Amino acid sequence: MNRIQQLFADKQEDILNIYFTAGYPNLEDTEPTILALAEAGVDLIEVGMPYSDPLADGPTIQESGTAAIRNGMTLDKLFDQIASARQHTEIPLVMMGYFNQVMQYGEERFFRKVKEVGVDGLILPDLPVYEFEQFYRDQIESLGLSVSFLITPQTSEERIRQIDKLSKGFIYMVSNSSITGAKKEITQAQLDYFNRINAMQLDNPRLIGFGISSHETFRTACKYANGAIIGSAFIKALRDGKDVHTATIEFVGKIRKSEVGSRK
Amino acid sequence: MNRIQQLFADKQEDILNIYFTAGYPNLEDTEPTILALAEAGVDLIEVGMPYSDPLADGPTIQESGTAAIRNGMTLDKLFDQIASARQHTEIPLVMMGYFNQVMQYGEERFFRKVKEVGVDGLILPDLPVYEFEQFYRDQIESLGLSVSFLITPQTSEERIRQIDKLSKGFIYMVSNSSITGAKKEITQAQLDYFNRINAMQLDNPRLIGFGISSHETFRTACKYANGAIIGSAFIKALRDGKDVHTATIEFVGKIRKSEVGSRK
Amino acid sequence: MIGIDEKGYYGEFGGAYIPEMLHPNVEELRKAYVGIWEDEAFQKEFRELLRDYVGRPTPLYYASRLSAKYNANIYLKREDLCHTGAHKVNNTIGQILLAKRLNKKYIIAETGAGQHGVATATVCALMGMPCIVYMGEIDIERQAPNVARMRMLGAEVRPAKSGSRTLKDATNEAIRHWINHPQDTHYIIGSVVGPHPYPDMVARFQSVISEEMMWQLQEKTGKPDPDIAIACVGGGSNAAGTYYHYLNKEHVRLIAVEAAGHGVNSGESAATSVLGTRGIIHGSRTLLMQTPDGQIVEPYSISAGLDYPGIGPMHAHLIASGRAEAVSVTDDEAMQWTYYLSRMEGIIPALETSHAFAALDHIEYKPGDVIVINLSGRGDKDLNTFITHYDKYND
Amino acid sequence: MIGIDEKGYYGEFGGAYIPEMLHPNVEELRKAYVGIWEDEAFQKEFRELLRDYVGRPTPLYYASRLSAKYNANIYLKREDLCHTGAHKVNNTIGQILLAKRLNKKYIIAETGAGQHGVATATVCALMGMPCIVYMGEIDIERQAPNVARMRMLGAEVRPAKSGSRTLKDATNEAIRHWINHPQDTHYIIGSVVGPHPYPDMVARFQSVISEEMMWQLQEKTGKPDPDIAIACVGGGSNAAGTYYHYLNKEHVRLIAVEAAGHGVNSGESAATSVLGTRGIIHGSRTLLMQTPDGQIVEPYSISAGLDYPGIGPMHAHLIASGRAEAVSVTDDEAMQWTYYLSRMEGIIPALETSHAFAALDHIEYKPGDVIVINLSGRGDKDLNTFITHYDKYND
Ligand SMILES: Cc1ncc(COP(=O)(O)O)c(C=O)c1O
Ligand SMILES: Cc1ncc(COP(=O)(O)O)c(C=O)c1O
Repeated sequence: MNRIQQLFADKQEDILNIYFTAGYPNLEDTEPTILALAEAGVDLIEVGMPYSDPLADGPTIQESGTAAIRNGMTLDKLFDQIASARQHTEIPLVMMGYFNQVMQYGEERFFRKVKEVGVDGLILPDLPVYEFEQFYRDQIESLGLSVSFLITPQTSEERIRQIDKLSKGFIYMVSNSSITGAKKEITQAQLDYFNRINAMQLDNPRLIGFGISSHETFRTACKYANGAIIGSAFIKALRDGKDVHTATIEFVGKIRKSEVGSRK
Repeated sequence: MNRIQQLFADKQEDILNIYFTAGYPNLEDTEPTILALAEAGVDLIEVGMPYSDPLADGPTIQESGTAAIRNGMTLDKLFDQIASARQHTEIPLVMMGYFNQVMQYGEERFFRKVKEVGVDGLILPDLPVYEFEQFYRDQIESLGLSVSFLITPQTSEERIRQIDKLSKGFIYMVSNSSITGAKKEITQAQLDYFNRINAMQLDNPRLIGFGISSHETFRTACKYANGAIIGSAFIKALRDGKDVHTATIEFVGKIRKSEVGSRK
Repeated sequence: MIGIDEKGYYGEFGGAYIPEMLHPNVEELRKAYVGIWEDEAFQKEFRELLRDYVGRPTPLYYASRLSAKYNANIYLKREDLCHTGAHKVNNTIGQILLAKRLNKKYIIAETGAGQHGVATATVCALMGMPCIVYMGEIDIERQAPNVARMRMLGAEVRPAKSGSRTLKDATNEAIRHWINHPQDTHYIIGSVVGPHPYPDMVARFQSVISEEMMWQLQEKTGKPDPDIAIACVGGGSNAAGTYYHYLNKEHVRLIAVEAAGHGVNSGESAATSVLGTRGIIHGSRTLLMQTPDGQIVEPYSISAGLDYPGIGPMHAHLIASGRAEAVSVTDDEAMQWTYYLSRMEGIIPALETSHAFAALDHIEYKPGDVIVINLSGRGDKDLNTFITHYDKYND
Repeated sequence: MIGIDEKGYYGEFGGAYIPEMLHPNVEELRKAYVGIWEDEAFQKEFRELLRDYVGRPTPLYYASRLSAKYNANIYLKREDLCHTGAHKVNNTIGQILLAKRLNKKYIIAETGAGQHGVATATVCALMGMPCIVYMGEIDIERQAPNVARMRMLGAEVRPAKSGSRTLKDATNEAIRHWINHPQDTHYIIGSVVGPHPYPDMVARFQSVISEEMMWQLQEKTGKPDPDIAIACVGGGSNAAGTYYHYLNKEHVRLIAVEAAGHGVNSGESAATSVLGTRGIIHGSRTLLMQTPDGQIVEPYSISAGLDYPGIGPMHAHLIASGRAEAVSVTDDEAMQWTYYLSRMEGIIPALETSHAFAALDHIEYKPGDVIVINLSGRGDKDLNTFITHYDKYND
């Protein structure tokens, strides 16, 4: 069992997964951010690999990625930063990025390196399920890494079942058919979708992502899934905050409210 | 015999025909210009009917026409001015204009009026020879008016003979294939053309026009024909001169030189 | 029978009222043009260039959305798809081949909207001949893209600075240039205007339009004739091409659309058939806008190609004899139609062409009538005007 | 055999690397497109619009002056004569008909040179569908006439302000828009790029180009195949159309011309086949310009339509397998050819297209070889650039 699997074995509710872009706002902020998030008591951290053309992301994440690249962020640098952070925390870590980055690094080399620096899972939104199955599944599973696939309100039941079978950690449930940061409120259509998925009794836990930005939306998401993923809202907090540590503690505090530091 | 025919009966050499645009520079300059030209001793005066679109004329004459129209010049006004000038001089007068002006006035009415105010001849450069013969010749000849046609270096011998037959005054010999005011010097090709026409032994006297602007070019023209026609150069003299009278006397003096006032 | 007689007249209109300096050139043309036109080798070369270079046949497009709105069967003759973007090139191809056969070495032209200038510069580049185009100063400003195109094609654009500084004056300057350079120079007139044989010659070159319409209509409707044929008239070349094979088919209504500018009676108009009287312009007896004293009036239209105080003698005859119906369309109506057609059919017409469409709001017709509109040119050259006026016409 | 396999790959290139949010849309397309393409009613409607609205067949024009200079038989495939002025509309006609069959209500598109944007706005007007076009801020500036045209046609042009603010970024924005509006919206991609089935679908719509070339060459040369076929490659749609029916005729040399910008090794270039490596861009595994770390490099070309860091997977395969020869052409060469072709043949090409012509100075060929160059578009959209640089290239 990797740290992600362990997490979900221990805790099925109110999972808070926070995404941030590595090397943002400053090149060396990756490790402090991981540690601050851990200290603030999030359950899971998604480390974004900054990318020049992040198709599945909204403007906030794109801008943070552009800034990080400009700061000098590279994959090698990122692996070093994560390895270093891993010395100080056992929080489950997921790396999120685009498949072109993996290809250029060399797929096998990339997966091994990911494992080596202490990362537990991967989200590669543009890796086709078919290719994963055909070419990468064996290696990834033999390394004990969890890959999370996305599902959306439009994903067919058949495909959701297939994804559930392939996933070995959690399923990333896109809250609506919109890219990150795009919508504010949770609608009846989304609730219906959450209920529909719940009724499917999937093997993997589900985290709801896209559009979660506040205590309220987080709470709603937790009612319908095992927890939620926050990205853009946190990036904005980092961008506008005094420093990484303060901004992180404050942000997580606002999301959790009563639960502040509950796992600390 | 009208005054033009009488002129050529009396004098076969050094004929100076000066063109000016009626109503230019000022509306009431028509009569003073005629009288000054007569006083200066020119042989023949060509009164230009200002026209909006004088195709066969160069920029100097066009500009003078535009100015004259702006001054308020009309055909009726022009006929009055000529009638008034005719009280004071017996110099042969030719009206030059475009056929559209004649059409709008009414062809018959126009020809009768021309005769009535004491004009002796007409130059209508865009009236086709064919139409003249077919529709207007009888009336014009019965009024005793001379119509002058143009010939150019490109006009065929056959056509020159036809024009010679139709002309009852003088033939307007375009010096080269260029519109008025365009060229400065007389070339060998032009001299050949002049000689060729001389050799044809035409019935009508010939005046050379287009590009005659100085004593020298006038003298050359007089060597090869019965005389010459000056237009643009005189218009410029009027434009730049102190007043009509002074400018006219000075201009004609320069053209004639030794002959100044010879006929006075 | 409507047609030109051997003296070059359509009824009382036409002829060749030119100064003697042009006589040899015009005579040479007059004697040669029919023979050249009827020559097989000429026809082959002309037809091949029309097909392979110009892109003919141009489609006859059934405008279904427009037809539904107007309860008629409206077909658009797509001259906008010709190389260079208007019908003008049909004529310049014909004339350049003719000029070569007459051993001419230099080409001059006048232009209003710039389409004829571009079409002339184009065929001159194609044949490697030097080209000078006269264009009114005002038109140089309002049709800047076409000025740029002529320059790209190697032509010299000379501004006409006299009079209204538009098409009429450019034509004057071109004629003067020809008078000054009668040898080796051919003057490619851009419309069915000028002294005989130009109106007939240009009409023949443009007659390919109705020639195609006949078989295209036959294919699409089962009959070669429309009920109504509509074209805008500047000088009248696209209209002449549209009417040509229908001139003596009285059951085909011919609609000639003129530019009314700010309104026929506004004093700023180019509606020649209403405001014009018999007279002579550019060597031809026709209808033109003039003062009682015979001075040619400076016309006005927002559209450079219709901003002309005369019409070709064929059209003067068609209108005077009642064979064609004249319709006057204001700047405003034409602009509205530009935006409307762009949105309705995905075709941005030239400003000249927009006038033709506006006739739909003026004429009477029976439901289901087959109406052909000559889409004489595309609007690329007018984009600045369209964008400048955009907010006024779109809210 | 060169062709696409059932997974959407040309050799190792192609596929559909898309986020799950797009999966249903792309799947729907993938399942439907071949059936629709092969449907008789679709073919009828598609072909009729190509003929009557677009103006097909476009001519195959024998460029005699150019042929003499280059001692070859050079034919130009006149896609510049298509309605809207480039080959792009072949594809948008196909896709709009497909979108209607899929019951889509909204259309989005990306555009570089603006030609695809105009072609999309045009078919949307034709069908009465709302249309949003994404366009890089830099391209909005350098292709202003096309921005004006899209506006005239009723489309909304949305500036892409990220990255290099050119075609790549406009494509990103369009894909994002689609992710945000997956239902009822069809994304009309403008080239043979994007996730499967786009490259194959667009290639089929453009294949009408080589389909016509075959019978046109047969008529003119007695053989359906040229020795050499040349096209510029931005994404590669006009090239795909030019090559399509010759892909498996090894005796036909295929030349793919890319933009070298200031020079292949200047750091300001878009010569993907030289500078590119295997990777993923816009959902497709292909060759692209990227850093060793997999960041996509911002390309550069004076020509907005070639200013793209990738090429379609078909072309990646053709070049990697040696089936096609890649040629890189600088801004300078392309500009020179623009003026040259304008003067030599009376055709002002689009800046993209000028690149294709410059290949004549790079490739070897036998005297008398039959060479077809795809004249993919006309230069009206680039007149500002041409005039600004005029003095530099003309003295
Ligand atoms: C597109 C277009 N239509 C019509 C005209 C008017 O000319 P004509 O009446 O000779 O067809 C012009 C003139 O430039 C034009 O460019
Ligand atoms: C005229 C023209 N040619 C070529 C291209 C390049 O696109 P593609 O490579 O898809 O043909 C463009 C793109 O806008 C274009 O406008």
